[in-house]
Amino acid sequence: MFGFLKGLSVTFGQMTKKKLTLQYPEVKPEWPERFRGIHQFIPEHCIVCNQCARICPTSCISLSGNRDENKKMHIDTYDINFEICILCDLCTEVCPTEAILMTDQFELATYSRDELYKDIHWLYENHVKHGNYQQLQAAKVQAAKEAEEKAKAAETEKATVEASTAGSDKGGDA
Amino acid sequence: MFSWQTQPLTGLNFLGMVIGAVIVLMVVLVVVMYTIYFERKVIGWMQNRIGPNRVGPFGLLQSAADVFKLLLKEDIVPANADRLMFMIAPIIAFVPSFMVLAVIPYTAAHVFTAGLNVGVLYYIALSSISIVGIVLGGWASNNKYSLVGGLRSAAQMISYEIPLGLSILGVIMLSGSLNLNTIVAHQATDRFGWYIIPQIIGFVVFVIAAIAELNRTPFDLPEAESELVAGYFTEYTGFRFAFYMLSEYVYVFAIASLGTTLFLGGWEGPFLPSWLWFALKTSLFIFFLFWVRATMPRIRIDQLMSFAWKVLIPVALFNILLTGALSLIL
Amino acid sequence: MADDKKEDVTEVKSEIKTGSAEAKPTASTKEAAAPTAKPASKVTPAKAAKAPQPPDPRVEQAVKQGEAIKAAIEKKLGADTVEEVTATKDIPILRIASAKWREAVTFLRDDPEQSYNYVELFAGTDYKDYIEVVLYFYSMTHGTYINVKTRTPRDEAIIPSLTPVLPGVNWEEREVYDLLGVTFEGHPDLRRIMMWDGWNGYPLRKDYSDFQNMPQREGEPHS
Amino acid sequence: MSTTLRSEEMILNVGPQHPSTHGVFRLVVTLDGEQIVDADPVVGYLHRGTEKLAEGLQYTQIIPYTDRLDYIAAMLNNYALVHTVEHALDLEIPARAEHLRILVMELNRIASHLLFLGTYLLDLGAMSPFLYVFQERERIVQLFNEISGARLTYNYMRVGGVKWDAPPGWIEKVREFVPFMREKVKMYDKLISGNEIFLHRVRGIGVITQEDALQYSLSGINLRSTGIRFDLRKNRTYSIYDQFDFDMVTAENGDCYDRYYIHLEEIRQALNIVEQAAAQIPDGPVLGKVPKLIRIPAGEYYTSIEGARGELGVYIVSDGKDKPYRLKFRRPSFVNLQILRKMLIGQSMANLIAILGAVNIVLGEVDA
Repeated sequence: MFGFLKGLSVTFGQMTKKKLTLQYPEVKPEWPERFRGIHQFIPEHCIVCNQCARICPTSCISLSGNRDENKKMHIDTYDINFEICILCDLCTEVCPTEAILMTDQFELATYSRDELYKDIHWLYENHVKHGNYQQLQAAKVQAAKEAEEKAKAAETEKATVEASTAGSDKGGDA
Repeated sequence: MFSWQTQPLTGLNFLGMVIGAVIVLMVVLVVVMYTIYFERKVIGWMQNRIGPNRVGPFGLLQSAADVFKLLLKEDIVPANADRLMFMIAPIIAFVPSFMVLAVIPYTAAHVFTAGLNVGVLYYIALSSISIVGIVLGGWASNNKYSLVGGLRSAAQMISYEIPLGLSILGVIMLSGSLNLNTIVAHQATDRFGWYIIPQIIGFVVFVIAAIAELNRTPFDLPEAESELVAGYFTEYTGFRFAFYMLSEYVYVFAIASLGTTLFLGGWEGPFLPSWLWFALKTSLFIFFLFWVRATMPRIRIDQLMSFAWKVLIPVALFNILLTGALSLIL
Repeated sequence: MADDKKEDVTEVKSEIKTGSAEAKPTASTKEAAAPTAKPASKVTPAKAAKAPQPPDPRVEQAVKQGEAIKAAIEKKLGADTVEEVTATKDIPILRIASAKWREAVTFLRDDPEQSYNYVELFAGTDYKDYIEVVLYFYSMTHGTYINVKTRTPRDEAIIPSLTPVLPGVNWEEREVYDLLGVTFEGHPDLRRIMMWDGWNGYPLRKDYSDFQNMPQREGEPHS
Repeated sequence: MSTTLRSEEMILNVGPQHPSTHGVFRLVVTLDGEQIVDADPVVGYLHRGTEKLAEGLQYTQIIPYTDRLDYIAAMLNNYALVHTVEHALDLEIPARAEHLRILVMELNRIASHLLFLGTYLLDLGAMSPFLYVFQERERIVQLFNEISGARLTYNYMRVGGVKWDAPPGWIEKVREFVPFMREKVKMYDKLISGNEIFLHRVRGIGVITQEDALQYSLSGINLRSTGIRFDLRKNRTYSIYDQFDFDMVTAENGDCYDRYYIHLEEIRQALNIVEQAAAQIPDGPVLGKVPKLIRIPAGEYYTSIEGARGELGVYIVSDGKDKPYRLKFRRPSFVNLQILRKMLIGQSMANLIAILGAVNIVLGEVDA
């Protein structure tokens, strides 16, 4: 007879527990690192290999590029049609140079359909705003600084070597 | 003590009575709005969520916003519905729920309470008029779901009126009068204390029958969302829908205050002022109704009927027998 | 384009007949690097030239098991019931003449030492010049597992229905009727299950084109 | 002139937009008063032609489509497709990948059973369990979000293994989740199983006999509720289920209460598996040696796994190319739904919701 009393005690007990509601518009949920939101695109990395367009199950990626003067391919247009994109992340998987990646932006609702056709500028914009643009820039700056130091270190070390070889020149040209 | 019967019926006195009635109406409307808010908060807490907190500070204006929204909403009358009946039904359901409150002794000075000698009978009689409103609403909106919902609620409320009435008989036998004021007075002086103690069986039957009377879970067959898509008021929109909702919550307040008056000693209590005691006990009763709503699943229609006739009524009759025998011996 | 499909099909039929599971295709990595997919035909001859790889022991064993069941069936239902016995991996495949389809399945279910009483899969496939209906049968008592199939020509595809015998294939038969156009005689209520009744054409057939169901302006006949 | 009252049967359309039909599913019910005279299920509202689409896609491209079949247990669908392809190619899968697959599949089974408990109680009128259930499901879904990047459509498995290794600390979180969940299962048992009203609503309702279950080829919990001991993880062991000890949960009288209780019990068994798998997961690669362009040798292949709702199988006919010639999903909800009509005739309207809920169907899977 007292099954429902046990049930009542459970619900009463829940009253004291911590509440789970997240005040959504003000407080955004923070997503893990692999979260699959809307795409970001880094044109410099792209080698126009067409892998992403071919692997896409709903074929919503269309791109075109051409070969510039020193035989290197570079991308002209890159459009993703977000009406049919299912955010399955196969494109980022096959991309050899990680030109196309995903950000953690998940609010994709728009008022009109043609806003869902994102072109290369919007995707690059998204990269700058939400992608790992900062880390890439920082990495680039870091790499530049290191290269510079290495060069300087190499010169100083070459200079010392010349000094030492000049010193020991008479002892054979080791 | 101030009592309206002793006053001559002059224009001024009549005006006083009308203003008194309007005040009670306003108080009860505010109380009902905050009962709705209280319910959504309590059930929210029980389900690990916050409940309304957007409209106004801590969501206090939420139910006011709801009522206001219902006022503004378009009032649709379905095409081939029975227009006149469709409009009258909510009124028939709504008006008795307010008339019933005239009899409840809120405070010791009970200025606005009609000291009717047949208070309990008045309450029981009026509360069954609402059934007519519900069945009419179900029939008039010309929709299969509403019709089945209306018939179901009629069957349910009628079969639960009887145990409700019988469970109150025990209290009347102890207090000797139907007048709610004297019942509260007797409870103060009774040697066993409040009637909940001697009448514990009657109290349990009263609570179960009260929940069924209000069409609340676990007896909310008429507006079983998952089966009949909101039962008899499926077709109602706008303020007519608000009539039904408000009448349901006014009845929650009315039954809770009746239960407090009959079993928990009404406004009777040691230190605190009388109206505070009444408010505390009533909100305890209301909290129990919401607590049950958050926990229990729904009873099936045929189980509902057999439970009323085969379990509640015999238990209530046994309680009356027991009370009679014991009051002879003791 | 059409002939390319033709050539593929012949190749399909022959290979399915053998049904043997070749060793893993040695798709060399060099081929993957080439950006555009190489035409398939160029690849298959290379494979065929290789010596036919050793028959898979499991398939051998399954075919033997299939032969035994075929003997049992034909003892009961006459010689021409089972048209062919093959196997896929370790499951024997018996192809039964469509006329004897219901009797064979009933026999397989009721016969004590077969007692296949649990249907796992019922599927239809369009093989360009015949439609094949496949039934994966499992015996709860013996724990054995066989694949029973039958064929019917594409244009007037009629197969006796199994629903009176096994109610579990009721909706599967309706789905094969709806998507492949095979009418099952004796089915209690053969209606389209996925598409609405106004749909014409059978989507899962290889020659199905979407334009059969384009919205037509009134008066224009369907293509 | 007949003196009897002329009563007319009422045709009632339950669905396709109905709060408790678990998706877009319509049931044309012929009612005589409260008694159901006939019930004709109408499906196909959510038919997306996945099987026709799959004939034009490579195997890796089909995997995102399998997420959308039974969207409550997407990992199990992924595995069903990938399992058949690997069976056809006789690939062997690295141990770590197998363990990761078992972990995510069993966690997904727990999430799916939890959702069944929540929606079933909501159908019967109890509101709170539905919200408690989403608390636990949220923790599981966050684990999936960390490992695969998505909350519902994971697209996590690949032919030959899994797409990514578990992020650092993920296995630790799974280990912490198990005791937490065991507590919660006790709470549900206490909240629901004893409630008299719930028992009156489900005990002895929608009873399925053993030979009916076999004849209608029911699978999964519907089959085991009648007492038949058939669980593909035990009877036809696939992957590395033989390395874990868990027992098959069956009941006797095959009514709605048994189906509810087996769901609860299977969550406990799944927790055992998750605990053991998380304990013994080895290191190593997560993707086996797989050709860049997957081609299945010509022939037909069928394997099935124990999905959340029953036997979930994928039948592939291949003509040696990289795209399947024909791909058929054996969808448990579609097959289990056939017995609904037989169970409903003669019941009362209020039982309809209890019976329909207990069959535990998902419309994405019914209409694939």
